[in-house]
Amino acid sequence: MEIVQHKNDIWGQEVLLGVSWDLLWLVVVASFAVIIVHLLVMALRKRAEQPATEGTRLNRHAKSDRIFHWVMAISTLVLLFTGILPIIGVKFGWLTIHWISGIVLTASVLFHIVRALFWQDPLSMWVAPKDLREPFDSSQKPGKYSLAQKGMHLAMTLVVLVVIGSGLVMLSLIDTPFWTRGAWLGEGALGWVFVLHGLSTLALIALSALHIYFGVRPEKLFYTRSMIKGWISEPELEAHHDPARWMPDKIV
Amino acid sequence: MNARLSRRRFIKGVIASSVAAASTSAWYSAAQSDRPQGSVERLLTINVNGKKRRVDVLPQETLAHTLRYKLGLTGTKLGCNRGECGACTVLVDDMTHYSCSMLTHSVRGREVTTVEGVQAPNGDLHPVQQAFVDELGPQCGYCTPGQVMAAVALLKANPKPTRDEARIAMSGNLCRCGAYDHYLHAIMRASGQRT
Amino acid sequence: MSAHDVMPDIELYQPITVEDAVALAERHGENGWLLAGGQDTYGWLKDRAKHTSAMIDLNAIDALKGIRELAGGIEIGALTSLTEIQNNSSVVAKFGLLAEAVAHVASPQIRNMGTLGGNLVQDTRCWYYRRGLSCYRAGGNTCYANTPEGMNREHAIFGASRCVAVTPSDTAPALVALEAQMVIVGPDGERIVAAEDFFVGPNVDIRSMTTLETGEVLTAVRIPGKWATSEYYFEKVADRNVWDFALVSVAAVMKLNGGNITDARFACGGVACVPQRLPAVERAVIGKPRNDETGLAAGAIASNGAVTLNYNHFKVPLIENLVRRAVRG
Amino acid sequence: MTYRHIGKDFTPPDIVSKVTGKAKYSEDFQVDGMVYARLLTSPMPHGKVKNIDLSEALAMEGVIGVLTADDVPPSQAPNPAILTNEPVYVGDPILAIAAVDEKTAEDAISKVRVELEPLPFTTSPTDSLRPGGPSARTEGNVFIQREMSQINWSDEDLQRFLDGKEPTGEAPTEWSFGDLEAGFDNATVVMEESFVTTGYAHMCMEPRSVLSYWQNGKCHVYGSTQSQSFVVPSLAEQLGIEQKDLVYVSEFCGGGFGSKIASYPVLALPGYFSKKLARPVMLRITREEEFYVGSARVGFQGWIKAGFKADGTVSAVDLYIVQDLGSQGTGGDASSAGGAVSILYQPDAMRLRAIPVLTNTTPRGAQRGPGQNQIAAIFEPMLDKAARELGIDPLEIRRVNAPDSSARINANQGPVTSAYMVEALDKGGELFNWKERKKRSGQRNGSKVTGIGVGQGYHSAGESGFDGLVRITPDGKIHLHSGVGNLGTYSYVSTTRAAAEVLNCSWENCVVEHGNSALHLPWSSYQAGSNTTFTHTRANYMAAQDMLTKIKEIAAVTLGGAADDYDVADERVFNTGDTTRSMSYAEVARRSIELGGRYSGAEMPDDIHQVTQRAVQGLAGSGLIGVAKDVLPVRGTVPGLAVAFAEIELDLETGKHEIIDYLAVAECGTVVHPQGLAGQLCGGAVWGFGMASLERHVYDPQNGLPANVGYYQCKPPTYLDVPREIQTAAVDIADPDNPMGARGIGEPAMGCATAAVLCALSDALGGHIFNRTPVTPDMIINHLAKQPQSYAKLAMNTF
Repeated sequence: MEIVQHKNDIWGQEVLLGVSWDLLWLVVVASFAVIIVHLLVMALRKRAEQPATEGTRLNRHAKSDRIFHWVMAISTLVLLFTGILPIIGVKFGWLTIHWISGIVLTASVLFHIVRALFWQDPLSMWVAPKDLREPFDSSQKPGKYSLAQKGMHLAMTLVVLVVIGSGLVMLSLIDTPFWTRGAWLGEGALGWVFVLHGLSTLALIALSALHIYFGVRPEKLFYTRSMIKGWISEPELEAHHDPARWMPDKIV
Repeated sequence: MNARLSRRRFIKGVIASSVAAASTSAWYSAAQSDRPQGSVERLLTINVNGKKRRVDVLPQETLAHTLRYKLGLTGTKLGCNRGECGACTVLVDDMTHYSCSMLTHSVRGREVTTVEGVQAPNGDLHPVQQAFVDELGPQCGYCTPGQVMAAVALLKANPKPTRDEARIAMSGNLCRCGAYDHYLHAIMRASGQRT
Repeated sequence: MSAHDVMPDIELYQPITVEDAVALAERHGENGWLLAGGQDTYGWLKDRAKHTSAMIDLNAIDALKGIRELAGGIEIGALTSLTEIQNNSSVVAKFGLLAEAVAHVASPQIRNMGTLGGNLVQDTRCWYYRRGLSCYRAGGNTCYANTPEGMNREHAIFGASRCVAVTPSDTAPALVALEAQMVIVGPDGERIVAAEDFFVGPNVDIRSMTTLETGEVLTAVRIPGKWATSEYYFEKVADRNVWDFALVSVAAVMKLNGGNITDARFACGGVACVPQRLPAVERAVIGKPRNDETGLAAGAIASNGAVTLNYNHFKVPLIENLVRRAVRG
Repeated sequence: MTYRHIGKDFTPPDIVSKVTGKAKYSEDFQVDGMVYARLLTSPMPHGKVKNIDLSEALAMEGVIGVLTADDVPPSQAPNPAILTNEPVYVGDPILAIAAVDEKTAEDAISKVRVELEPLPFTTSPTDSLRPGGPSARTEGNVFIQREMSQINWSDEDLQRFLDGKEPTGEAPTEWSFGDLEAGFDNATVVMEESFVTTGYAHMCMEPRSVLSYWQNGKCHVYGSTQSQSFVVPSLAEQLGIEQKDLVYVSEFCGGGFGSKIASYPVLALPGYFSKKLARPVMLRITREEEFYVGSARVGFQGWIKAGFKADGTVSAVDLYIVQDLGSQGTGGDASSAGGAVSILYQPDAMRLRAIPVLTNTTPRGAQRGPGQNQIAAIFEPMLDKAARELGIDPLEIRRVNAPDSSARINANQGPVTSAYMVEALDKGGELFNWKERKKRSGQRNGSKVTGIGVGQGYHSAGESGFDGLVRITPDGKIHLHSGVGNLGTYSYVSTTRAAAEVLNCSWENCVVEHGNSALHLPWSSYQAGSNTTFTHTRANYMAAQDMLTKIKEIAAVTLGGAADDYDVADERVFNTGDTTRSMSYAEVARRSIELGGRYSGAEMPDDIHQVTQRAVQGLAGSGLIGVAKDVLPVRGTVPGLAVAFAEIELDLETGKHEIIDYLAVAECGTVVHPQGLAGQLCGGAVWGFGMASLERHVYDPQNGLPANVGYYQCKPPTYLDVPREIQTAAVDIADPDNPMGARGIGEPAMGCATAAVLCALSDALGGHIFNRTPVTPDMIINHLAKQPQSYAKLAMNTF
């Protein structure tokens, strides 16, 4: 299976065209495989008791963060669907929705970066060396974010930055109401941009699939609730986090 | 292959026993892979200038090719091989066609007439040809066979065309020398409207 | 990029029924190529700018040929030659717009060989695309025509989306104006699509100019009686009067009552990837007399929304003038 | 003077084969063992071949061999190479592959991997002239005095030129006469205009396919050229062989128009290939390849300043031309343009400056009226603009400037053999009913407006010093050996009628030998430059005079008396005092073989060309030989002149025009072949219409790709783009320097048409001139909509 596709440039010389979309099926299959394996493993394991949702409600995600998360999530999903559906043969006027969603995502990500860096605690999301012991040491509980969450965030960050970066280059090469398309990029470089956009898209598909899967798993559903409603219960905190490392405010 | 698709249903007409025919020619030679199931038979009988001719024809072969390189009828010229000049014009069932832009396999059962086929059996020029001579129609002559064929078709369909009708009927034939006027004079002459 | 001129090896199938054609088309999928009059096909294949391993020649299917009367309207088999349409008394009497549009196609020989279906589904004439370059429409990732110094006199002023190619068909605008319906047969049976929806722009599908899917055959065009014997106007402006594609063409039908236009449909060729409907013009002329004054007013709004490229801004006054003439009659 | 053959129509011997399809053009020949070659052409406008990987291609079944640039002699820039490792335009041939059939050859071509390193390129002369601008060839960007060199202007020079101000940039070609300053001082009206003419492709109907094979040490070439004998030396040189070892057949030529005058690179390619493979090689040229290798007109970007006195006479012309030579060209067009201006308008003073610049576009060469017709398209509408300002009728301003037999031409202000332009203008004015028609100028009919135009064309139309060869065989047949090519004008035969005239013989008894060097053909001029009619009526006249003298001598020797006592009639020579003492031509031929020496061709004059010498050697002993070099005097330039009148209707809403009426009047001395002349006037007109408003040469400047490689994009005129009927006439006054009174006409017949249509368009637009060719509907629409034009200032590369 090819990873990239080639084409002839205007002078018949071979240049990169983009990723091979055969990879799309590979990614879909691989993501499902991971999920199925995980499902099987979890089904075989003894089901841990779910902590109670009653009790004091503790604030996990501020309203503004939740809004940003869902704006990013929706725009990413819209981007994925508008980007992928035409490739698999569903024809509709996707491009305008795609680039507008792209701008929304870009703006949200920029806002999130600035906010997280200057107004929030960026280290709470940073993978520290000691976090790596987490999966092997059941006594060690994470602070606000588990290693899995931090890892997912880090991977998402990288992939989204690449997809946004390459997407912005591509955006400059199409007509919008705000500018007419540029022609500043050679065909060889353009191929690389398409490859990056394609690869990051594929990674994003995989990450999104896993993210959604874990978001709806019974034992993690409370995180999803917290991303919707903002709170977790005190028992949930105690079961999954180390209050010494992260003690959220109570909701009054 | 779909069971419904028997070859008999595909192909109109009957294909007779195989007879080897000269099959090497300019653009394509005979050594081709065998016909896949359902595809057309290579050996074809076509009716050219009133004669039945058996030829080995590749699926993608154009009529101009068959005429020029397999039947030796080089009066049919290739000016562009893209249907943009008319030098290859022949008649198929009395209608003008660009022989460069049709498959030989599409003339099965139809009558093809080329410039070699319009003279009288005794060798007399066709009235159109004679008029082309009398009016000094051709200059370089390369487009002439196509022009002759378009004019012959026109006069068959419309024995007394007006000059405007003739212009339109002839308009699918380019002449780079710009002999249009002389060709039109000739059509008027051949139709008895000019002396 | 040498100047190829000889078709490579291709298999040829000559089915005699639509079902067989559809089955073959489905079987060969992307590698199959439906062949009607071939006047667009052979150039692509000789240039080796497009490839196919199997040509499915539809010319032996009698069911695809001929012109039939429908209640008030007509049905034209997709494989009917343009010449036959041009000379058909029913078409001339009822749908003069189509007869006139057909008469402006290419050259007499091409009209003898070319079919209505082929004229409708022919590919665009963007010269970059025709050179076999890997542009968006050919599956690439760029457009060579819409570049700072691209030579794009013949390209779109409406509806461009990355690709700026225009429809080359003369009959398509006429059929859109006449509210024709396209009969399409595919592996899943028949579907009927309005002419207007049959053509798609690059925003929806940058690779194909129609909604035809692999394995589907356009079998017929039905023209309803709605616009039969209506007043009409067709004009094609091209550099040459033979063998040329419209810089801009206009196809219009109008119904008049007591000197006023009561209903109208306008479609233009050469300005967008699809035949460009002009709804604002249609609204503007309804209720007005068919004269130059109405034409001038309608023409003035015909170019609303046009986005021009380096070399094609002449199409703006040209479409305005043609709409004015169409209304004026 | 009344003639027996001159001025009469006849049936050319080849025409029946043209209407029956029996005429064999180069690609119609087939020989045993023939293999088929196809070209691999450059995908980029300028590059260097770094590596060619043929392994996959040569391994294919049916592939016979390959010919690369290393197998053929290199060319001297900027001459095009047969094959090259440094392609200089998209389409430049890099290599050829031969196979058992074309499909296999093409399949193999697509398997060849050519690694090319891109080099700087340009599609615009002014782009190349800017400081640091790209050069089309590594050897330089201009071709001056047969050498490549480099010229770049300063930014200021370039800007002045682009702004339409008097150019200051270096222009290596310069000539002048008269006092330019005084000329402009004397002018009532001074016009200053920038202009552009597009150089577009010849696109002859017959692509230049070639067949070659070697037999008994001789190379046989079946090609397509305008000339026949004239091709032999250049082709032999290209093939690196002696002329005697070349058999060249070009019995028919499917159009040349200047692009097939002498040998050209692909004509020699199959010769080399066939030698390498030891098999006959057919190289079929496709339409797209014909666009590439088939030549195009030289394009002009220029500036012109002209002064007109109150009566309309031209007092001074200052002409400056940047020439687009494409990737190859000689650049004679500019000087020819200057020459045309100098004769047609007889200015008191004139200066021409020019610079020939190479671009990475198709090679350029002569095209019907090279230079003269470009400038006709520019100067004539400008003349109308001046006439408008001066309040003079367009026909009148041409009359007051019109050249007569005392006219002067070119930088040296040399004489002409004769000229009757006033007579041509008056004849045309009368036939066209100019005065009445002119009243319709500007008349509106709905959205259409009428325009009336008159245009003039000029080309030098005659050479001298070539050979004639006639022969009478013992069967009484008069063989007229014509080394003239069969390019569609029928001049190969019509000029031989001068010999039939001298020999006072019936046409039915004449046999024209032509089209194959093996038929013993004399040395001929090139069949171009409208020169054949003048040149070869002279040469044939001379050969026939030689023969006539010999006939009389033989009669005197045989029947007694002096040669002067004899005359000829009805293919007999007879004693004028005693008509019973006579011999038939057949008897004379038999007697000549007995007599031998110069009668039978055993001896021949010293001054004839080696091609003719070989022809005579080949014919020696077969009959009576008449052979001579044309040494008749020529007192000056031989002018071919033409005037055209056009009435058009321009649709102001679509920008399209229709030519309602068109009349061309030839001023070419005595009419030799009326139908042939009408053919040239009509054909020239069609070319003129194409140049005026249709034909184009479009390149994407960003990547050097041509947009119009086929007919539908090149847009030559069709039946429906020309008037319903064309009228022709001729002044028909004999030129004193031709024994038949004839001069040539082919090229002026085009220039006058271009000019007439452009003048009519300008007239319809109330005097607006575009100063460019072609003028297309989009330009007219933009002008009428008061929109800017889409092309940049002086941009040549437009649609």
